[in-house]
Amino acid sequence: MAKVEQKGHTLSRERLVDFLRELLLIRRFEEKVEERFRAGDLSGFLHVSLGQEAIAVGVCRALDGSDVVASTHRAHAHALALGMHPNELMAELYGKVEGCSRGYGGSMHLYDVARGLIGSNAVVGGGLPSITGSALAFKLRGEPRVAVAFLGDGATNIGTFHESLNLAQLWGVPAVFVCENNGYAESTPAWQQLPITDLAKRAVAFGMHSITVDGQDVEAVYHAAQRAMKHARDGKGPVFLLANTHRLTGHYVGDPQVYRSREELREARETQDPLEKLRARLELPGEEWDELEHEVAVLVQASVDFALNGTDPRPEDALENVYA
Amino acid sequence: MAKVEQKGHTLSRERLVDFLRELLLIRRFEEKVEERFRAGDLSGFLHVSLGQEAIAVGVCRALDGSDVVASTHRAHAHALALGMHPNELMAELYGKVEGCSRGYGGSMHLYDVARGLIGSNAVVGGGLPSITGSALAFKLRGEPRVAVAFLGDGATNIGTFHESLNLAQLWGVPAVFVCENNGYAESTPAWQQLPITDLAKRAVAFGMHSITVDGQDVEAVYHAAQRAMKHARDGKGPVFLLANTHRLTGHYVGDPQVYRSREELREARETQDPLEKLRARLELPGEEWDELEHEVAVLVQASVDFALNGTDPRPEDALENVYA
Amino acid sequence: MVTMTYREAVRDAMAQAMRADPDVFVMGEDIAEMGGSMGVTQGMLEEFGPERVRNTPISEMAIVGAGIGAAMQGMRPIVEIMYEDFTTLAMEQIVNQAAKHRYMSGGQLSVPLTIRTQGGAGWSPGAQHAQQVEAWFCHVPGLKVVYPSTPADARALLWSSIYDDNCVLFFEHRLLYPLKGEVPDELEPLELGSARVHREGEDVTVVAIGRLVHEALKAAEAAEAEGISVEVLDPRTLLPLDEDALVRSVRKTSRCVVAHEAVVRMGFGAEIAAVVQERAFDHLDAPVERVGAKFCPVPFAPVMEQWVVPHMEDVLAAIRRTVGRE
Amino acid sequence: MVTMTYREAVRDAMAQAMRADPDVFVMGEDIAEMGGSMGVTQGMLEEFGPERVRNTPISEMAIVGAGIGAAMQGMRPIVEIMYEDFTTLAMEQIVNQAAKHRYMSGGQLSVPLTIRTQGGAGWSPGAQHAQQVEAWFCHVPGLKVVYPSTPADARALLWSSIYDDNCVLFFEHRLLYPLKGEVPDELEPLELGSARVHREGEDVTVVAIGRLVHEALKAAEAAEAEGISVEVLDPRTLLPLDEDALVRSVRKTSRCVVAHEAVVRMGFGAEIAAVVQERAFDHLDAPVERVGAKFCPVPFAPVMEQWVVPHMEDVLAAIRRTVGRE
Ligand SMILES: Cc1ncc(C[n+]2csc(CCOP(=O)(O)OP(=O)(O)O)c2C)c(N)n1
Ligand SMILES: Cc1ncc(C[n+]2csc(CCOP(=O)(O)OP(=O)(O)O)c2C)c(N)n1
Ligand SMILES: [Mg+2]
Ligand SMILES: [Mg+2]
Repeated sequence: MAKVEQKGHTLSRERLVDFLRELLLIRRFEEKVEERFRAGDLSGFLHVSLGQEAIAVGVCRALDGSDVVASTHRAHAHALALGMHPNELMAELYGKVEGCSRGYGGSMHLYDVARGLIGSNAVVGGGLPSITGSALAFKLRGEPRVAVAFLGDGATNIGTFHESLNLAQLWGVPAVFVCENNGYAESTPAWQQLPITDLAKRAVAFGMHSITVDGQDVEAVYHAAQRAMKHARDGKGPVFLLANTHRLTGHYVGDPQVYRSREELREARETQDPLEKLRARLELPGEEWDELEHEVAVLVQASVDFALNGTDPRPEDALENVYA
Repeated sequence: MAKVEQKGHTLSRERLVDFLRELLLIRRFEEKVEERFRAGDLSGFLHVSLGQEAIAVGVCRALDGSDVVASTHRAHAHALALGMHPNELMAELYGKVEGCSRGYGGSMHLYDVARGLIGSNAVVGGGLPSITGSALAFKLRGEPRVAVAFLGDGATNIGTFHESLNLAQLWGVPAVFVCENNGYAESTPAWQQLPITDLAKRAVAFGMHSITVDGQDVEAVYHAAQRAMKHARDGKGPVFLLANTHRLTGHYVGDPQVYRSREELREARETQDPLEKLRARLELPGEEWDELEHEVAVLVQASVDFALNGTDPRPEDALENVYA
Repeated sequence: MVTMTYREAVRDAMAQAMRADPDVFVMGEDIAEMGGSMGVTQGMLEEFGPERVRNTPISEMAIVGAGIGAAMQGMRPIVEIMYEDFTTLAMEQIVNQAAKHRYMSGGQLSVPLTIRTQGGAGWSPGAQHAQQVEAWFCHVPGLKVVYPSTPADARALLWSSIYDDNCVLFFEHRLLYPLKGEVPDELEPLELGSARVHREGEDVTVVAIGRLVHEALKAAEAAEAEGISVEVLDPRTLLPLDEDALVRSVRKTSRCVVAHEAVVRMGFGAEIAAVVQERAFDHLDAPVERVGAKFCPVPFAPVMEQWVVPHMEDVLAAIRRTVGRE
Repeated sequence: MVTMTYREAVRDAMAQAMRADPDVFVMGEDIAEMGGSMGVTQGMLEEFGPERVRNTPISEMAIVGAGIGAAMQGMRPIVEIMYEDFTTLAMEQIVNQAAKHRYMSGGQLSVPLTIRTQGGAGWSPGAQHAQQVEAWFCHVPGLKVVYPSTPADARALLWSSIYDDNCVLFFEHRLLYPLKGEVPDELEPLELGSARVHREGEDVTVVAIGRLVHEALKAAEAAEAEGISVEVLDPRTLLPLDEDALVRSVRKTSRCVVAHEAVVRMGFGAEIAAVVQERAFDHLDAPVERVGAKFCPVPFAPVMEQWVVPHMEDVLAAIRRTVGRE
């Protein structure tokens, strides 16, 4: 059932540099979000993906243009990896009309239907049933599309997880459930919230095909995701894709992390950074890296400028979009 | 993980005759319920346990007096096997003050707290979390008690099942979840509602100990249940006890069963009757059987008389018991 | 005009939509071979096959949520929740997902999902199979709530619900299924949000929904014999609410009774009373009287159950109270 | 008297009960090391240990249901649901189980469970973290619903909720946590079902709950400057409801405004309006005015969010409208 993906070095250097650029964009974007939050620019509830970028990039690069994705409260990386422009994302965090959800959604409610993002969700597990349902629609219509849900390890404890995967398997719909297993649900470590250590066992309850992969290795994630998408697209049923990863920051921006030791965090940052891993593997010359950094920094800074220059909704716009 | 219990012939003949008497009591009681419903005596929604009696008897005989049980919509057998007097049960079905729930509950809401029955439940899966919680209370208080939930195969599809078993395992509480796997949820056969055939796999998702047993063999059920209770009582954590069985009648009393063939039903009735199996094994002389029949018939008829002579609640009693 | 039962009317709306449109399908527990626990979908499996008449596992969250997903992809699913008591299990999907995706996406997505459910007391099923919970959903912006009381309304409103681009909660009452009534030969859609005046009158307006519409009509007849002229109005769509129709009626009659089977406290009647007292304040000659179930879960024993839920007599008593005031 | 915040008051009630009674314990997501997402349970792990301050998986149904089970066995669990938006996930356990076991058992069982939750807008968390849903639970016989607005009430009412033998839904408002107030040195229990008059007045009664109590008090001051004397009444317990107190007040003032943060339609204010118009009909000089959120999900963008939920100005406008009528 559960097979750990071996690192394969089959992608071209060019492709991997492209992955690295995307990882870096997410990293710097998220750091900018932290910075802007601390500066008091941003309101609401923000969850960044530092350390988990490789899953977003590896999975989203394995998608077809017509596939759809449901994300979680930790959604920025998925949105960017799906090709959302940083401007649109940052504008949303600033509550501007130019934002991807036109200011109605916010960090936990990113939408970009044109690019397949059918909603990130602030309710843990809340988006899973709609992925089963989207995949059902694809199956009923005979469309070769896959519906993908991201979820955390904590989300495997909630009833919607069980019902959604169970139904997906029963009906053999083209869905892929990507579990970003970072070992924490907010402050709660795995041992306090999960009765098992190998989360691939969750899939056994449904007889669902599962694949386990090192979530810090973007290439491995990409290959695993490709296999998962193919399985689903070929009509072989849904897949549970388990990506083990590390959250290299707090649960939310501003989290003092009283519940984990500085050492644990430091060690993870030093040994589990997906960017550093890929950079090391590519043996990227300092110059090339600096170029990437520059390129990304420009984009990220531009997104802040774009957002700051964005349009506030009128208060009474709040009454729009309630009904179709 | 899943071990099919072998039939053991270790119980005394006397003990087995006692089991047989109980099986017969349930059988004749349930048949009487069907009869009284058809006669128009009973209102509401009735689900009888014809064919599944051995699970109720085998499990309840393995309990300690201080254990607690949550039952389902198909609850009569559990109540009787727990020692509820047929009078109290029948009076409840007739909506009388003398009923086990004083007429407030009805067939799907049987309570007998003194004997450990903390409620049967008309919501599929609805009673499971409270069994995890009852078991938690026993653990917190250091009481050597076990909390037992009955559930159907259909109930393994609902979120409460997942959450309750998961939590029970995480906290290692003394709970036993008894799955009466009769291959149907109302009209829906297993293949239309379950993505797996071996329901023991459900327990794998939680790392829960599971035992599979032939639910038509009361002695096997008894032994398996004893082991399950011991496991839980000894502090080794919860158990998923899977009893494969057959529903030898409709889902509810009056069900025309358009969804299954007469042959399937006839064959099951001929080959899967737990009473006939035990009777055959005991090679019970006709005389002894007739005696049991007589004994049980008297009890069952008396319960109807008792119920008919029972007291109707006053309408305004409806406003009692809403709050403590 | 043809005569059909409420049950047939519901079925006919679904079947006609499914014949016309491959994007419409139904799913729910035991709706296929068995035709649903209330027989509403009987015969549909035979006509439309198992892909479009889908039996589901017992997974209320997932089936509502799967409906949401399919609706997001442009289909028009109809999900049946066997008893409205079990909408409690799907509450998160209904309230946080179906009702809000359009809004949270700034208008990018729609969820044209219809959730049919049924319930009601009167046959002694006990406390977990007999509640009326329509009021909850009227508190949720983004949802529509429909509760028809006649075959004609059921058919027309269900069609309109299926073709509404929002999530519609469609409530049916178990005891109404065998009710016969005339329906137009051709299915004519009915705008969601328009009330029906079932009977005109001068002295009191009775606003009633579901089963209570029929109790109100009986009460109106009895009142007429006493010289009280009663107007009976059924909002049919509880959200959006046709406030104008009810305010117009009460401004005419100056008195109002509101009746439903759900418990009075925080029931739909509270909203009606609040709207009427606000918008017809200067016209009211008596307080709005509320009729509903007494404040307890629905008990099993038939004698208690019958006493708890309201009947014609309760509506009549309220009518008398309201005209008794000066 | 001592001064403490609303947050500390909630914590103190729990801690005192846990010190006094081994049957009281708390469970919920992230309540242990982290002290809860709102910091309410901070320090409790250290004092009471992980068996009695239990972190749970993300399983709202199971943790409410586990609370029900432990309560059935005679314990007095306190379950924290992180945001009231997530009570939707536990709705079945709350409505069909906790509220009904006592009734369905004919009085054999009790479920002395307290479910604490919090919510509210004003910090831009978006549509799934900012709803106010207290009204739903007021429609459910067998439940009690409490919503304190001050530290003193929070502490006393939480204690009484823990020791109530029924399931109590205890609502806290996120923006009230830092609010400071005087509380008695000794914890004095407060009967569930008694309203508090925060401020006496002659011209209008404002019935307000939660955060809106404070907006109402500010509005009352502003109104006073305009020569309008406002009485502010907080029911505190929404179910059971202290009808007598509010009817008494409105009979005196002849005018009533009701204010909460939830959307107006089918909100708690509908019940207040219905009760007041019924029981104070002859005293009312103007319709009961309802103040609440506008009819939409709570939007993210702060400019829209602030406009959607009601503030002091909205209460003041309603006061002016009601005295403006003759
Ligand atoms: C149903 C529900 N319960 C609780 C929360 C509060 N909450 C937000 S994120 C989170 C932890 C999620 O953990 P996990 O699924 O592992 O995702 P991660 O944050 O680690 O990416 C919790 C409990 C929620 N949003 N929804
Ligand atoms: C949550 C919920 N959904 C649907 C129903 C309607 N219903 C009652 S019994 C039943 C089938 C239960 O199947 P299973 O768990 O296998 O038990 P069995 O009837 O076979 O004993 C269903 C769907 C219900 N009672 N509760
Ligand atoms: Mg996690
Ligand atoms: Mg079954």
